[in-house]
Amino acid sequence: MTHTAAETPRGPKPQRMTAGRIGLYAFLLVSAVFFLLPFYVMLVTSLKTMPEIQHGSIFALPSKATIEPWIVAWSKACTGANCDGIRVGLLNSFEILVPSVILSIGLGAINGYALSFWRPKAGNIVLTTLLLGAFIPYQVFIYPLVRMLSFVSLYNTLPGIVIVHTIFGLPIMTLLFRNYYEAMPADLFRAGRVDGGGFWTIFFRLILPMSGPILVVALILQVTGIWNDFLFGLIFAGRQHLPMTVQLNNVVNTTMGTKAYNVNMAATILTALVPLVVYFVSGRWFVRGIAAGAVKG
Amino acid sequence: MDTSVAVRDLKISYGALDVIKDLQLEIARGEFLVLLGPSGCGKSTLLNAIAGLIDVADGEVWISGRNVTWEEPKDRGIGMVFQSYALYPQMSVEKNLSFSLRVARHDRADIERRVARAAEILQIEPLLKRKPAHLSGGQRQRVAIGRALVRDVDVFLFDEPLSNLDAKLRVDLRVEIKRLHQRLENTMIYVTHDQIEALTLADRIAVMKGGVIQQLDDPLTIYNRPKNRFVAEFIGSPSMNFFEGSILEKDGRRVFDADGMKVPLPCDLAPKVEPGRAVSLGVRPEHIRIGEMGTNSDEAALRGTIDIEEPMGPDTLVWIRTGERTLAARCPADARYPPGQTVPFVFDMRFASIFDAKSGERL
Amino acid sequence: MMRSVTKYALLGTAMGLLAAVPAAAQSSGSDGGKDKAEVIHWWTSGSEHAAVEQFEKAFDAQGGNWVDAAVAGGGGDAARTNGINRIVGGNPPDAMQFNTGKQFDELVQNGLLRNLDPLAQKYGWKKEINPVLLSAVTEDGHMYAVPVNIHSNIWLWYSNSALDKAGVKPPQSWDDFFKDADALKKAGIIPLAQAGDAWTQVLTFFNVLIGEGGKDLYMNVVKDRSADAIKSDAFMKVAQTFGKLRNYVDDGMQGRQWNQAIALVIDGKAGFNFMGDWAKGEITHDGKVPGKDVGCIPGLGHNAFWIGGDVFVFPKNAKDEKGQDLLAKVMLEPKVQVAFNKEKGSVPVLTDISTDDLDACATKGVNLLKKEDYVPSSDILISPDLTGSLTDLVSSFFTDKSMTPQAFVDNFADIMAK
Amino acid sequence: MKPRRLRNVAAQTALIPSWLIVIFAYIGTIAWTIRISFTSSGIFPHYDWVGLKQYDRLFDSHRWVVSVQNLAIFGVIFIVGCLVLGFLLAVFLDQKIRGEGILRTLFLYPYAMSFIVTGLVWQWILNPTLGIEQAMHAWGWSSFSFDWLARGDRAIYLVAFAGIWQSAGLVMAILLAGLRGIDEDLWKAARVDGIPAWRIYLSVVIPMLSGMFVTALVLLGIAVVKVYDLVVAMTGGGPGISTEVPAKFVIDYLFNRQNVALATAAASVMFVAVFVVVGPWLYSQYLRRRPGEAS
Repeated sequence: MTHTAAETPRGPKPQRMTAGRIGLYAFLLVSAVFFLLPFYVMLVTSLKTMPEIQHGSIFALPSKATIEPWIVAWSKACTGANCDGIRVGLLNSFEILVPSVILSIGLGAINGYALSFWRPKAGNIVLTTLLLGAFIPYQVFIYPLVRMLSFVSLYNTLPGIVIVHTIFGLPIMTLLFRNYYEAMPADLFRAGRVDGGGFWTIFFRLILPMSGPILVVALILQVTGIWNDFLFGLIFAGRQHLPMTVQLNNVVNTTMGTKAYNVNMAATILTALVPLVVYFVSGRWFVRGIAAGAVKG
Repeated sequence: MDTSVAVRDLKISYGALDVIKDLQLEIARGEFLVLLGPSGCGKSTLLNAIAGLIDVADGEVWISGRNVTWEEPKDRGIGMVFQSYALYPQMSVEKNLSFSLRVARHDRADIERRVARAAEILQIEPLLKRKPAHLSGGQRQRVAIGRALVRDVDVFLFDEPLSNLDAKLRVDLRVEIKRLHQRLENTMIYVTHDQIEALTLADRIAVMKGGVIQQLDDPLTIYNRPKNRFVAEFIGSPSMNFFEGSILEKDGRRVFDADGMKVPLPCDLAPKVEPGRAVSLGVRPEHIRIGEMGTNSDEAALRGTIDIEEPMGPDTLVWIRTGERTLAARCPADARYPPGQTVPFVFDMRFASIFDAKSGERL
Repeated sequence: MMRSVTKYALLGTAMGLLAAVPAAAQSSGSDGGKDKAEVIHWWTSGSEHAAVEQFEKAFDAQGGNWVDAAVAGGGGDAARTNGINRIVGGNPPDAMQFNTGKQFDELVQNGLLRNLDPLAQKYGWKKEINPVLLSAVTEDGHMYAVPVNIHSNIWLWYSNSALDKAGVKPPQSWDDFFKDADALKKAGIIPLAQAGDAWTQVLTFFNVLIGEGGKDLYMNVVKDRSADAIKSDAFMKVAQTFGKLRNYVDDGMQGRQWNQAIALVIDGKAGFNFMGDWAKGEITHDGKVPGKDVGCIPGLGHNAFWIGGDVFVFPKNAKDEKGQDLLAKVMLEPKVQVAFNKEKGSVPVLTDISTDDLDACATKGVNLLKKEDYVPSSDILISPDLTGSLTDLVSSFFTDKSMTPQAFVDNFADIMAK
Repeated sequence: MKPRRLRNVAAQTALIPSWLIVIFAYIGTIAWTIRISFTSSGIFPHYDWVGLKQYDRLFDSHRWVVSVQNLAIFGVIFIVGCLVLGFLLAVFLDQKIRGEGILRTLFLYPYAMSFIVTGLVWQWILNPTLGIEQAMHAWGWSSFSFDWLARGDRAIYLVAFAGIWQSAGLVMAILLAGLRGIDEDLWKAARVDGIPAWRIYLSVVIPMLSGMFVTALVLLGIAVVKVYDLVVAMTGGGPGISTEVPAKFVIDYLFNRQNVALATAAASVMFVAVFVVVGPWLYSQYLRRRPGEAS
């Protein structure tokens, strides 16, 4: 070959930064900037004073950082005559979140379990209808649901919004658990049956304890999904239970003279905080879950 | 020796950990070399290094007289077969076989010729249009071998190719590979943890442990004269029977003594061990004979109780308890060995091995 | 054991659901003997907020308990959505804002709103309220809403400092306007500060329609939906003028809200803005004087006043009927009317209120009212559905320079013909 | 062991809540929505019958046509953009690069944000007088102009762009999981055979990941049909009606324009469109499969 005696190939191949490798890192870097940019803009804007925002570039760092906008967004920003900030929405969001998440995951797990291990008659009709429902724009359901819920006096109540979230969370939850349980060895279930377990015993003693990973996934999906909801919160929650997203929209669209972009950005970050924390704490599960649950379609 | 593959001063590290250190290996043209060892012994790492699939920390790899240390796998003149077959799942068998040729822009007639030849050799002609998903494990592995075959390479590398197959297929394909080697006369390097595969296929076996080749020899030597305790223990099923003890001088003869079990050493062994030395005695099961009293000086007469009898077909394994120990003996199938019976037995010391207790080296 | 745990868990959830219902219902009763009134409105800008506080203060001072339910956005779309849903859903607010007009007709027809005749009788409202407004809140002879202000949408606001900088005078006609606008452009000032919301563009359109075309054309086109009027040269001229405005807005229009647009004029960063008289609230809020720092023209070309405004309806089956009564009464008290309308920049609905301390612009408006130089608002004349279709057309015309005035007129005719 | 009939009773009982939801909240509401679309309802439903009048008006409505076109534009750009970007990111992250964990986190975090937040932020960045354009001017590049958000013919592309920002990470996560599931030996075999990496991705990996791609496609498709929040927060449908989408059409007519019948007609059209596309697929996927089949 072309190697001279002086440089007999020996040991590790000399590492050269190939053009491809450089391009790869360049692409990833540009992508990272693209993905990070909005958050960066939100953060720096929320730390600037209004004059600086009006005269400077949105990308510039704050010349004198202030946390005043955060305080305003949290506890002083106004929607109409209410100037309590978006902290009210935080509590409301949690009030909606907790029961909605529990109910939808619970029902989804039971559904998945029944559909995959027990396969009751017409079970697939439930599944297919639910899945079809997942594709249908919410707008198809909203009006009749408003009427139905008001018929049973649940419209604009906490249970009302919880029911709505449960209804619309059910398709994905059912699919998630069904796929997970389908992949579980049926022998385990058969062993449970041979040992005399009934429907619920097997579920609570056998299946549920083995559902840890998928429960985490379901939790992540539902917490972020329900927290980020805007439409249902606006229509079904009622004034006393308006979630944070709706509060955010109110704050952002409420203007006293000039638009307080710094306060708006602070409020936006505050609203996005819960799902972001969930995501950063459980990012690994997040990815794994998408692979586990949704993949088999 | 007409060297086909040579590995010199090879060192491979994962981070601070050296998995292979200062390894030397020469393989002759047309030789079938088996790398044998338990999992984690470095045999696959070594194979991957020869293939160029992992970076070496130091040393050289030569194939067919070329220093290929820095070369891409595809330029090394090797073909490789994997445990998981690594077939391209969306392609038919024919496409799988021809993919590399098409990428290398061989002309159509040449591709067809090579594919046809490989298919003929491996008897997979009827399968050419099928997708891998519709093949049995054995068929898949034939296709994987075929993929290496079409490339007309000097050296075949096999990375545990039969481990995913069931027992019967494994035997069939083993024979197939041996036949293939006889027909092609290529150099083949074969990694396995299965000693039967190693013993049946190899011209030479390299037994590895901890990244070091423990013994490199032809199969019979490996079996009969293991270089150290590890090799002795690893080869053979059931494993060699071992006794820990020391050497005594008795009546002018050197005797192996383990808790009162006294075994005289054969003449050729005796001079190698001085009295008082701590050693292990290794006796393979087929060198234990039950029901005999020892008729010549190379045989030690002992007694034990029969624990379990395992008829294997051609012969029977008998587990004998003597003192604290249980040992296995391979006996003719025509006799019965009722459990509980006390029997005499002898070691055929001509085939026994003695290892130093400390170093484990053969004496 | 596991089994019983679940049973209780499920039962608990179910009980929780059941229990929550009466609790939710109870929680919103009157507290501490005060008459509670939950009020949905969309007054969320600075001046609007100051105005609505006048109601709140007066109501609370008379033993009420104002529960604010402001919903921002979309020129009231979001708030109306919310309120109508709640009324439809059987959990109505005690009071809810609408624009004067047909927005709540169907609520009346379905018997969901309280008939306010007894209160009107008791306080003599029918004699005091401006007749145009009174007829707008009356159906089959019954009063169903309380009008609280008169707003004219057809004002042109201009920045004196900006015009000075460009070296031009306030316009008397549309020709003047475009000359001024060109000069402003040259001086590097935004000629027309326009907001991005579709309703503000519709507002600009009506400014052109009434200012350029005149009251009669407006009535013929909007009220009578006369095809001849729409196909007339006069309406074509309106379309052309409106189309020409497209050349004088800046890129920042999209996403800008009405109060940001007027703020540009207040700061002298832009020359003109078409906006209702509530813009005055923003002007005074900034310490400027309407008519002095920021000039006002009620209908450029043909001066006129547009009678629109806001009303409050009082749904049936609300939680606190006494609160509703009190709130309706407070809203129409002369003192409260003056205080409220002053902040809001509008004109009181009561005819015999003194107009002495009104600003220059309001005075212009009142004079026009007295001369009966007015038109009813488009909300009074056409349904929300039709308004919606017009809005779509007007805003797409205004934001798409490739659409010709002819196409606009044709589409306009199509919509009105349905 | 209980007889099969009894076992089914337990399972069926467990499914009762879901049956109720399916019957009332899904089938019932859809039926109601379709029924109302044949009436002349305003704010409130009337149960008269006006035939296809609302549908006539719907398809005659310029805004509806624009909305449907926008949905198509948005859908194609959003889905293709997410798939391409997501795939590239996944492939590049799979090259044993440094800082993979951090990058992966970065690429996926927008998916945790709501469309409302996404829309607000991008509206702010892309706004010609506030965002990038103004920043460029401030840095001295005064001829720089990026006014797509203010242009009726371009704004919808920016909406799709913001959507890609939000969802590309999801595709990346799904495909990365798929790539990690690919047998390491396959890559080795390809290297030994001398097949270039891009060729393996194209001819082998993409077909192998087809299931993952379908999953991503389904999830993105759901997002497309439902797109509403993003448009509301980012453009409000403007400039003019140039970024209107069907979901917003429905909501606007349902609540603001007080024409429930037209709104439900639009919703019904959306339903039928989705049903025609998704129905057969779901049927083949879930209904045709016999219950006895191995799990």
